[in-house]
Amino acid sequence: MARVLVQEAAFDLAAETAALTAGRTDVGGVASFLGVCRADDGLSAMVLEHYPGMTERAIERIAAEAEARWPLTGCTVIHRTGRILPGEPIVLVLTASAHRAAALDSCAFLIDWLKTKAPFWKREEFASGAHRWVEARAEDDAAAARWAGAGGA
Amino acid sequence: MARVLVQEAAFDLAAETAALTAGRTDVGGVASFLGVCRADDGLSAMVLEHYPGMTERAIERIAAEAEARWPLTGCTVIHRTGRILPGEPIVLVLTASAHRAAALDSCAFLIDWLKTKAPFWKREEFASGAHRWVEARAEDDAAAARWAGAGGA
Amino acid sequence: MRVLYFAWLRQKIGTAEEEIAPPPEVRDVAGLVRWLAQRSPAHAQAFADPRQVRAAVNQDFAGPEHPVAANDEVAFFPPVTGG
Amino acid sequence: MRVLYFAWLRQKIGTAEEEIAPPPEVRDVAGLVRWLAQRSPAHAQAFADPRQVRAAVNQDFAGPEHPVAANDEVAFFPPVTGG
Repeated sequence: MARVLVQEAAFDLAAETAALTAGRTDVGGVASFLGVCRADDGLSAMVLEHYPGMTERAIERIAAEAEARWPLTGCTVIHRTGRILPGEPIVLVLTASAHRAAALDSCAFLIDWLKTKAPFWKREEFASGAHRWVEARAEDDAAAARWAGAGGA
Repeated sequence: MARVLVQEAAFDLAAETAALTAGRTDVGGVASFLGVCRADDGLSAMVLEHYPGMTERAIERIAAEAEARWPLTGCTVIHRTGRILPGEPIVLVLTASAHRAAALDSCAFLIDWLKTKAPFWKREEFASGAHRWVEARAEDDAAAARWAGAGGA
Repeated sequence: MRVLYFAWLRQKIGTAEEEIAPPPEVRDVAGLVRWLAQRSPAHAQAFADPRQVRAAVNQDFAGPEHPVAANDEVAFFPPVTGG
Repeated sequence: MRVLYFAWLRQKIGTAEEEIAPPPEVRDVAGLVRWLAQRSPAHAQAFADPRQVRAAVNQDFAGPEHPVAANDEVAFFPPVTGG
């Protein structure tokens, strides 16, 4: 079963990666995606809001779907909330499998899904004092849609 | 320019990842693939041989191609050689970009290429004392071939 | 019925959560939106463009025709922007 | 001409490297393979199935028709298995 965390605190990439291979010799590859806060247009901070309860459930459900579609030996999703500064990590997806294609594809699947279906909302704060809610992007929906019907299982 | 290392020593995943984002705020995502030694069929160790000089040159060339095809802010490829035990890392590919698709796609491109075009040869050693050279796999060639002609730039 | 608001819906309405008792003719998400929009000018403004509003009933995404009942938890929010 | 062998070609031939001076009629990789295969029974065995052998000239992959010259570094090895 996947490890799913929604938290304000930072996470430890090396420890999370090590946990997926520790004590086992059937893991051939670990794919990961680390989402980081950019400072576009003078952004001074990103504030992430979520729907406590629903968020964790929704991520656990999609991680279970990834585990059904690909032969994963492990899967970790950590999404931060609250105030995040430019250069800081926002989200981590880790997938492990005997074979690289399963790890790489399921990692891309999960991050595409998180961008479009997980109940998080981003507010951008700027050095000027202005702030705005990030709008959903059609290209993210398209990236998520390409997984419908594809993949194994 | 990509950071390319061919070495016997282990590498530090967290430090390598941090180096791609340190001091900059234009990185939106870091994709990575960590290849790990499995213990299939009672394997006791994997011994990797390479072609010193040609290996580094070939990896630097393909990393430059990845940087031309995708808008990367950074790229790191570390491939170990020598004797590697089950559970230990063999290879690390890290790609960073403003946007996740460029990071994820270029990471998959590089590991597919390393499997089929980089001058490394693996010998498997078994607990029984037997050993055998790993044979190239047609499915790896197919995975690498799907990148021909695709991608940006 | 418990109603939750997130992101700019929360800001426009001025509360994250309210306990409501809509009349029996409010049977689905669309009906609930119409009823909520009449509660105050702030509600009206928040629900002015229904295409910008998404809903969840009992923590599952739900479309306009999804039924709502007295003990449900119903949430309204803009399209999500995580990851 | 410097010739390098890797993986099982190195093991079968019993050396990682040799300095050779093939006759002028050896002009390309295929010709060099034929000439090397006659040097010893070990060489003959290593080159017995040319489909299992890949080559590089001056550290670039090279096909059978690739020219070879006196000062080249030519390497022979099985299909690669990295990553």
